[in-house]
Amino acid sequence: MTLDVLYFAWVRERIGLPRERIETEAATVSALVEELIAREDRYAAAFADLSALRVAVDQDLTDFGASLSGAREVAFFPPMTGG
Amino acid sequence: MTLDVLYFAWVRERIGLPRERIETEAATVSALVEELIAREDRYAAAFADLSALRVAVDQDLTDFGASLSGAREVAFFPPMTGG
Amino acid sequence: MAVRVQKAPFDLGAEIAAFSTGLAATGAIVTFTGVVRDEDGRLERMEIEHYPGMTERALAAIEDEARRRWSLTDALVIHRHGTLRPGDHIMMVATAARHRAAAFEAAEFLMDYLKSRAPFWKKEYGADGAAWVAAKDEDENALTRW
Amino acid sequence: MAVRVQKAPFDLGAEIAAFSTGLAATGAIVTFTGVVRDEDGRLERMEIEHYPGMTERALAAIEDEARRRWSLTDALVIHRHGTLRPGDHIMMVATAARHRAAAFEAAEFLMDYLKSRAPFWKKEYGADGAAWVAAKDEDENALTRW
Repeated sequence: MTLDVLYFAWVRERIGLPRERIETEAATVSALVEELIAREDRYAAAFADLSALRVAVDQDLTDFGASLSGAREVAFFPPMTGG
Repeated sequence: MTLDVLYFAWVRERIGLPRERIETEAATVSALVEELIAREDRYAAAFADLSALRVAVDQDLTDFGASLSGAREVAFFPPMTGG
Repeated sequence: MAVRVQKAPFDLGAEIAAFSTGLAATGAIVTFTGVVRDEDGRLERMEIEHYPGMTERALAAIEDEARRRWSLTDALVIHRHGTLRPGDHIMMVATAARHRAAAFEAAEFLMDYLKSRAPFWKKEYGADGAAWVAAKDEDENALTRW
Repeated sequence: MAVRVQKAPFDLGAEIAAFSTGLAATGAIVTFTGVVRDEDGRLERMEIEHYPGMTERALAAIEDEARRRWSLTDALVIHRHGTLRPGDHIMMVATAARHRAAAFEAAEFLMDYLKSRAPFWKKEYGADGAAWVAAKDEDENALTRW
């Protein structure tokens, strides 16, 4: 499947781009993260501590165990600091 | 001593005036209330249920046992409904 | 820090705009505004009576207490008396602080005390005649949380 | 009921004046405004990044949840992104209800959820360099009270 993968805040800065299109067969967010970490050091650096990250699938907050079945957009970012 | 006695809201309406000057030797608010009740029915009507009334001496909220020593102004009114 | 008791209307937007300007250490501003409800059309007008002199003293004392309990960068209380009609703004409080918890708590504290400790009395006039608004037990009970 | 996410400044006084007009059943209006602190002169500017699309969804969901929990006559959320400087208004929420408890609670609820559940991130630039603002445990913990 083809996924739009988005990065925000310092995740975006470490990976060096705001979004990319990825071809993957990953069944879960965790599996996708493993694929990304295997790619390059900058991904490994961004995903070094998953407890410092949040993930949204199709713009809904979820967790790293979430299924990617039918998903079109996955976003990774640090805890939000709105308000 | 001479006291300015003020009435607000329905206390004012029952007694029929907003303020009056009273010559009294009452030592406490309660004693002053007894004097007023003895005067006329309209005072007796206004002071029939003290639990429904509040009192301020020299513009500070207090209770009916408060001393009137040195007081210049006493006000009677129902519980406040500001805001 | 200011307390105003007045018969004239106040301009809510202008008051808040002025209050929110030039507060260097402020991160949070909370305002509360009391509005005359129309009570499904039953209310024609409200007359608010107060105790000149004591009102200003009581409001200033309540504001002083709020400043003592929370670290506020500013506070404002405005309360009207006289004739008010449905939709009119009766009063407002505004609080400014570094963080939101203090601004919210101080505003709620000011409102709770103002409701039961500032010498205002409301009389409502409408289709059902005229009646003094009774104090609510819940308003008196609200003070116990502070 | 409205949610707005925008780069442009908003006019706080005008927003509150408009929000507070023509609300027949409303007795209480609460507003919260977030302001950029100058941090004793150390902060030059702040850049707020957000997630277009998800931001609007998240704010609308938070507002829907507030309306489900409290009987509100109206609610408004405005949040800016882009460059902000000390003294600038970052965001505001406004709530209108019959009584003050609901208006206060709903405004605090909106703020607590907005802080930790709406996809905004702040980066501060100043004398000490640039740094992403870290989420506070106390903001996450604030959600447990609802």
